[in-house]
Amino acid sequence: MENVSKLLEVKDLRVSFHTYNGEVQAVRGVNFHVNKGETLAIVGESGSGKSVTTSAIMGLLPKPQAEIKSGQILFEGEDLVKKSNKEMQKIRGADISMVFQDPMTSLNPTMKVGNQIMEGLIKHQGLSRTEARKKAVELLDQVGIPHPEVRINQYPHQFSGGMRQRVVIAIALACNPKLLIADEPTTALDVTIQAQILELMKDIQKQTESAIIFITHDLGVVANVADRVAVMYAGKIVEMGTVDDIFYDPRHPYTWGLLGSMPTLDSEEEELYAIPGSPPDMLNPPKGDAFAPRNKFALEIDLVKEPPMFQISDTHYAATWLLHEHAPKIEPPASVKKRMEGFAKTGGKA
Amino acid sequence: MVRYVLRRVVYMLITLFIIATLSFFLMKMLPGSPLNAEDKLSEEQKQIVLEKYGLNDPVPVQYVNYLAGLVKGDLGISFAFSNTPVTDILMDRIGPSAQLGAQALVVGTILGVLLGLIAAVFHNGFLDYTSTIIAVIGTSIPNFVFAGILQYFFASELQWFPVALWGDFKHTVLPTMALMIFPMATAARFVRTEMVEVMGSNYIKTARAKGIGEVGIVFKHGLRNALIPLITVIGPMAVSLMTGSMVIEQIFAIPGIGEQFVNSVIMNDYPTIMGTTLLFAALFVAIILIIDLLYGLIDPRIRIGGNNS
Amino acid sequence: MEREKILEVKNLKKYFPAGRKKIIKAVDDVSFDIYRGETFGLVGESGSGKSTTGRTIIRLYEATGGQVLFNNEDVHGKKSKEELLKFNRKMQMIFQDPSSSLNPRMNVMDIIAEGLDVHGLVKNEQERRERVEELLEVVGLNREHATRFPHEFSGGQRQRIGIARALAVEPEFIIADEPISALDVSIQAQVVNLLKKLQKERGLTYLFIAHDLSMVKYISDRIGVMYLGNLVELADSDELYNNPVHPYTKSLLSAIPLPDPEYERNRKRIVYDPSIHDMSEEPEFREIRPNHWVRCTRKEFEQYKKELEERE
Amino acid sequence: ACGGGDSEDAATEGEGTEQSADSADGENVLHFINGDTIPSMDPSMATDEFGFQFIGATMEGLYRLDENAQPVEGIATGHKVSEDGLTWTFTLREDAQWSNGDPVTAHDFVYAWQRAVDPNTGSEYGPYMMSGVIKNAEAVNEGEVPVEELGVTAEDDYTLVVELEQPVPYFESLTTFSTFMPLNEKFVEEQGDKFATSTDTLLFNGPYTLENWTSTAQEWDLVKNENYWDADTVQVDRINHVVVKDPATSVRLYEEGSVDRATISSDLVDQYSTHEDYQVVPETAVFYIKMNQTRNEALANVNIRKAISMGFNKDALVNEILNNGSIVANGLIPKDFVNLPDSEEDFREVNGDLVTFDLEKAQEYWEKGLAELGIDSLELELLGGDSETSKVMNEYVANQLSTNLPGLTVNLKNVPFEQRLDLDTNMDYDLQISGWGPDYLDPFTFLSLWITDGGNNKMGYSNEEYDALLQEAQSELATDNAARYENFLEAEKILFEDAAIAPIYQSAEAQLVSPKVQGVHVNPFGATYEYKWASVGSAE
Amino acid sequence: MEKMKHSSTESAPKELFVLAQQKEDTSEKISGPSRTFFQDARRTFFKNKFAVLSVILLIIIIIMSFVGPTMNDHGIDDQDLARAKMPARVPVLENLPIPGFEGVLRDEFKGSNVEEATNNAYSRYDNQKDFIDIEVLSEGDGSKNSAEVRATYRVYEAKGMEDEYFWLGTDSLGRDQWTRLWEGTKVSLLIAFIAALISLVIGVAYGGIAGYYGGKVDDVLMRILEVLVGIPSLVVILLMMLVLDPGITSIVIALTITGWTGMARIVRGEVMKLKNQEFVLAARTLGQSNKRIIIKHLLPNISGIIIINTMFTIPDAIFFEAFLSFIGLGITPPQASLGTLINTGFDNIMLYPYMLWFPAIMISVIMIAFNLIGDGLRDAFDPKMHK
Ligand SMILES: Nc1ncnc2c1ncn2[C@@H]1O[C@H](COP(=O)(O)OP(=O)(O)OP(=O)(O)O)[C@@H](O)[C@H]1O
Ligand SMILES: Nc1ncnc2c1ncn2[C@@H]1O[C@H](COP(=O)(O)OP(=O)(O)OP(=O)(O)O)[C@@H](O)[C@H]1O
Ligand SMILES: [Mg+2]
Ligand SMILES: [Mg+2]
Repeated sequence: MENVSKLLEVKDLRVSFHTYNGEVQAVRGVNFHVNKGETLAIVGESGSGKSVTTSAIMGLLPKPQAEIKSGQILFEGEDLVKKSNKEMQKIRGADISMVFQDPMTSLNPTMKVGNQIMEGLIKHQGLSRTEARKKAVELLDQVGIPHPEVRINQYPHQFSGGMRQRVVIAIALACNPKLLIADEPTTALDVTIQAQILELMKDIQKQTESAIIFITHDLGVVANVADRVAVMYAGKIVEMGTVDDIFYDPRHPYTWGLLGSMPTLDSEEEELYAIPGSPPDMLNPPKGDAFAPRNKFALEIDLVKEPPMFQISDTHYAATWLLHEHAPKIEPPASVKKRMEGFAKTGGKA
Repeated sequence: MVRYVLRRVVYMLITLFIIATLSFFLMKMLPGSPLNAEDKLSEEQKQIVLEKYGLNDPVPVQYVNYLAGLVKGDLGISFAFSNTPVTDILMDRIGPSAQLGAQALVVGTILGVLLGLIAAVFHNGFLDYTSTIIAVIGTSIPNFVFAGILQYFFASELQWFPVALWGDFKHTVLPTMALMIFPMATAARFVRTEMVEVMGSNYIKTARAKGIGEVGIVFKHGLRNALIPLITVIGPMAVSLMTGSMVIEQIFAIPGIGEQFVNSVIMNDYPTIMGTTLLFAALFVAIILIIDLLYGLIDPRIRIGGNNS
Repeated sequence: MEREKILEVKNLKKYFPAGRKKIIKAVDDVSFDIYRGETFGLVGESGSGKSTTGRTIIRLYEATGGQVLFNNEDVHGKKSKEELLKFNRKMQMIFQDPSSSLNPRMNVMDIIAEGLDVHGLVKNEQERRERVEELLEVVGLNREHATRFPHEFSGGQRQRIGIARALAVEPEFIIADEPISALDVSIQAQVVNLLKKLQKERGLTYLFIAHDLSMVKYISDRIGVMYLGNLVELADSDELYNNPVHPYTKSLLSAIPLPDPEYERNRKRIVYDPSIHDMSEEPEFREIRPNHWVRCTRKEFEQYKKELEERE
Repeated sequence: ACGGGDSEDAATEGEGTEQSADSADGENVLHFINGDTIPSMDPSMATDEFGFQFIGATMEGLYRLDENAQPVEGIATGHKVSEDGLTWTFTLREDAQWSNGDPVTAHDFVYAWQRAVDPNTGSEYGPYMMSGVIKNAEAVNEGEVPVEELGVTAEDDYTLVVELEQPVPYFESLTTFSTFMPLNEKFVEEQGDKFATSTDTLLFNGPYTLENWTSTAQEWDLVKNENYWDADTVQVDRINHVVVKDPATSVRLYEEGSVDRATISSDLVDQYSTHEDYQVVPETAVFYIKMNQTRNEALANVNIRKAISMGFNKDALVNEILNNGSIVANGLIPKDFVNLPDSEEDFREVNGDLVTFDLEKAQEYWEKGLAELGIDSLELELLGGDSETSKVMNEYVANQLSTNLPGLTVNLKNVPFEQRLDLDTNMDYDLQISGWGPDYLDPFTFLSLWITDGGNNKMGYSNEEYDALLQEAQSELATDNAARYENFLEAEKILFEDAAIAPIYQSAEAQLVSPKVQGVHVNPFGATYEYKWASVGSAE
Repeated sequence: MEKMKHSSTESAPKELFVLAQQKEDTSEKISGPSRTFFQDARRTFFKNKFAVLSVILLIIIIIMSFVGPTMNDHGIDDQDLARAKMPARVPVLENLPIPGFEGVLRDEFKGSNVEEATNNAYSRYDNQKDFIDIEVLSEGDGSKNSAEVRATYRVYEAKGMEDEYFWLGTDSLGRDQWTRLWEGTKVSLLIAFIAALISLVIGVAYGGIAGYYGGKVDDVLMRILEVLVGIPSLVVILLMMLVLDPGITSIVIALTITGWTGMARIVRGEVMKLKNQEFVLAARTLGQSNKRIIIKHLLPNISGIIIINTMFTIPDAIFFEAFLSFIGLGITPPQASLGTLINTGFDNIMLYPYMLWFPAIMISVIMIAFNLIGDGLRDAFDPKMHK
């Protein structure tokens, strides 16, 4: 484990937004790392701070409102938080690149697709226009767009949603980044097209060996792409582990909720396990465990004190008092248990 | 594309035809005739004059004659300028107005776009407020006030430019400046609003994620998208600029059509009023067509004709 | 036992004009029945005509062709105001987008009570308030919420307000057009549970439109698969999942990622290639097994049948 | 000419300093401003100040007015009048040429005058100037006799015989007027409808030719006509004109040195009255209030009319509002216009002030009038022009009348000139501020306005005695000028005894004129300025 | 499941490790007071300092347009040529070193020497030597215009009106400009408000119908609109002004005839956008009538845009009225409007610039205020701006 080098390490990142109503604590102390060549999925419901975390990594937090309160973002050992915008421009698109959620609006509608791909190449790799053009054609070909020589001269609106997302990926891949951040790259897409894009990303990862941070709230997608998973809730990571850890041995009640609310194809139970209520207001995050008000299994201590990260195994951590030695033994809900049984059957992580 | 333009042209002609018809009957309802000081003419003379202008025919016949003339580019003869075809008057007068209008439009828009860009890029900063204030003042203060001030300072006091009259390029500077204020202010406001919006859009985020510098983002990615809505307002503005501002033309003694038009109205010179109306309307529909074509040029999403998608 | 048909869709067609001389056949000759008390799921990729089908059924669109019989009465065709109102009460709709399906300028009370007002179901202000509060509780919200405005609610809560609005007029049949696809995973379950509960308590019938197949399977009794305006396969949900016949259905099923890493590691995606179909013959909807229908040509029919038998 | 209702035009012509560029060519050039375009250069059709001005500068009739408004020889070298005063025989010079080289002959006059009264021409001024003057003019115009019957014939190429309807003592001055200019028949017929619409469709026989002109032109030149018989006298090579309507702009152009003459609008007089180039040019137009006796019966009451005509302060108006050298008018015939034939005394001086501002008397008459009408309040509409100065004046007059005459409310209605003419023609007004400039050198040009049912009366004024006096002056007394003038003096008195109109002021124009402009004189009628004898002086 | 040792060093009291009491579910609670969209809009608007200032300014101007004329005893048409063209004079202010309100006329005069320049000044100011203060600016060398003096003419004293105060001076007929300015402001605002209001009603109805019914109805209505828009509005307005008798009514009519088209287009566009929103579809499935859908669902949602647009039509109308007055087709004297005041001021700009400046400043302030309010409202009605 130690010999796997950490490409990116985020340490105690806190990000706040200053709004009219007060300070929105969007990210409240996030720690994680990404290894070379692996895929880390970040899941969590809307507003949990996934996008803000990645924007912070990219150095693209909206200027006057957002503030990095504390923390380090170490990329290959260098702290990105300390870098100037000029320095970040050199890293963005070259070492770290990003794919956004909505392929319909992520491309400049008035610029030819080819130019949008070439831009980064010319900027970061100093290619001439003709060279960049050649490379762009290759890239389009690589992401599976037929007739790339023709397509390169077309505008985004002439592409379907799936193809546009491929173009966005091509742009992100143009300079062989070491880290690719994909913020819900398939949420806006159809299942069939989603499957294609996921396959594409996995293929490309195999070829380029870049690391990927993949943000989604679709657990199916997580199961498909991730090596490791971080579960976020209310600006914090509440559980982190390998994909098997999370799916077959979840420890945090929130993770239980996420898993339990998704029916499997063979699940026949009458009622899904739904997390009641709605996420907390990040303007005044609750005292103690932010999830406690929605948690069936909340302990009294959850209401007064935030749980620390408990380590479960080398790869598996969770922040819930249920893991404390004094905590009562709690059975996860039935639907989750069923999954864990399945896990036991297949042999699990051992 | 060609088909589309053709279709639009046909459409334009229909619109013009309706406008011609409307204005024809409107004019018929209004008082006034080529006989000024009627009482000094004998009955017979009146008949002769009316005959000359074809006003003795029944209205439907006049209408048909008018349309027939229109087709031939004949807009009739002015009541006020004896024996002068309206077409000649218009041809004579449209030139200076169009030149000034075009200059003001081009210069004003370019300056306005720059102003708007500066405001958007330094959103909520000092430069933003400054350029917003310039824009608000520009749209708020009547242009004849500007004209008077410009004439006073730059011509009478500093003597950099001629006071008035129509001659070489120097003569066009002050009126252009006076006319320019409004398009400039309008463009600045539009570009600012749009640009702020565009700068928050996803494709700008994508461009930033590519590592493109701010200058490239603003000019290569932002500007073009921010210009699209501006085109819509520029159309009607172009028409009102090109058709001349009566006030500016009067102050700078420019032989333009705006001044001519107000005069024709005051003198009840119906053939000229109608001719001018039609000219303005034609200009309007033509500019709208050009704007639509321009849209297609600037915004590739808008496919001219909309057939092939 | 012969179940009672609440809705019969017969050869429904809906074409939209698209530019000059071109039309989009959003729904092209679709037929199916929905039985009282069941949930009928409709899946298919984006643009396959699911919403259009739903909206044509409830008469938001005039049908281009075909018939929709609701309780054996033709929904389309000339109707008096009263008849229309009666029909509007019986059939209701829940919409996809929680942010645009509630009028942002009306408070929850007025939104939910709109149906009550239109149909004159309450006599006075007090009764109106009571009904609304009752409905709020039915969908798991508080009475105090009645005076709030939509933007103050989360997506799931808004969706429940939408459900309360539909329930207000006591319909028999509800078309739910992707009621959960815009919601967060954790919230989806709330809404689905609520819909199930209501169905049980009130004997509702649902037409449930979605492209999240796992959820559709969970909630539906029978499922229809749409492709480019056509219904290509229709069967009981288990049957459809276990024994998909049409290549498109297979492809669709193979594309759904499931929250199971092990399964995902072994999943093979099947790509649908429409050109495999023999275009010389107009395909028809045929019953390949009892209550399992596929759109196919005669030749394909034989072939599918063989496949099915082999799988047994 | 027909006087505008607008007391002042925004700007008229001005002379100015010679441009250095022009002097370099050794050319004598002047730059003037014109208040508007020239609507018509057709002598038969022209009806306005600018038409008359440029026809006057480019054409020559039988006579031309000199510095003292006395006719001097033009195309005619002299004339004889028959005993009865009815036949005038003019001898024409033989060296006069059209600008295309054709000689100017008596036929040209015959053609032009016939054309002016020919109903087919549709001329307004032709019949107005010639009816009752030249034999058969009226009949020809009414289409009763062919044009050939008009009392003008060419005895030979250089002898023109004119038969008059009745003796016309001022006929000589009439011949200087635009309508009486000759026309080259061949050329005019060739041009057809296009005639006189641009430089190319005009022929000149006067001191200057008009260059670069079209009917809509905003800039044009008067260029010395080398074919003019008296070309040696003409010293200015070119007079450039541009149209400038804004008074402030005109003055700035003058200061800039772009033009050599600029009119000072009333508002600017205060500023420029100390300017060394400041001048006041007296004019002969008179402005007055017409009181329409047909629309509002109150105005048919002479006491009401008297009250109105005495009821506003003209001095203040002239000094404070007009402020440009205009003087108070207390009668109809302007000052310094005509002298009595015998005494050489000014007509105005002789007849004196016929109506002055007198608040007390005005109110007396007013009370009396109201009592007679049996009313205690009255509402009247005042129709006025819409030029800048006249607007202020209208407001002042309306306010004065409303304040000075208790119970009177005057509502203003400012309309453009054309519309005002329409309203005047239809007698659709109560009070109207109007003005009149003379068309020839005789009091009749003013007094004829109020002949019963006269073409310009249009206010329902009628007085038999007045009609008779004028009728007599124009017929029996036509050869006895002194007696005629007695009649005119008498008629004017009657007009004011009846308080038919309320005179306001006699106009003048304040100008800045460059010292370079020499030898330009102002005519009392017809063309405003006479440029034949103009020259370019030194700038200082 | 074995218990893991936790990395935290903090001690956690053991007694707290029991399942918490399941209190009533608070997660569905909405904290904070309920705010409607309009309340949010209002709040956003009131945060905009410029806009709020503009509102206050406008309210003051409106109040003053009623109160102002009564603040002295000069009427709108109280003429007296003896006091024509008096400069502005305000008590207190007259003693302060701020130019403009001292009741004096001041100008620079040139001549070849000081004496000549002084004489020029005297003759310019009616030779009232006793009341003219001369300050020599340059002695001159005898050449033309080399000497320059600044003359200050104490008009009020010269005219024996030491006790009189015309706060904004008088016009060329000796009428109090203060009174006329406020009266003119009132008239201009009135015209603008009425014109904007009528345009609003027609525009909203027309655009609403075209947008909501769409299809053929829309086609026909839009073609009609296109033709109307194709005729330059100036043409229509000028012709209307000729047909109608000049006055407020005709100006309003002329302005509304063309003024509503912009509103109609905007409303149509918005309605088209809204009518396919799901909440409108929902109302239709409930059987709601078209009329009620338009009134209850569409109009409230486009009210923001309507208000904003109206805010921008008001200054346009003021402007157009000024223009009409400028070309002589405006209000009938002795009534005043900002347009007529500016027009007269323009004629006197060289000598009595205050006659132009006061109304010009007034119209500019009003225009700027409306524009800023419009901008403020646009932000206020943009939910993105509701923080
Ligand atoms: N520009 C901003 N101004 C104020 N608050 C913001 C801003 N951007 C994000 N936030 C707040 O930060 C928190 C985290 O937002 P973030 O976008 O990271 O969520 P997310 O996990 O990406 O959700 P989603 O799944 O919806 O994308 C939210 O509470 C959000 O309201
Ligand atoms: N009002 C309309 N006018 C024109 N075309 C329409 C209209 N509504 C739908 N369509 C077209 O009809 C087809 C079917 O659309 P529909 O919305 O029914 O698909 P869907 O299956 O509901 O897709 P999604 O899953 O994206 O909601 C699409 O091609 C769409 O573009
Ligand atoms: Mg996000
Ligand atoms: Mg749909």
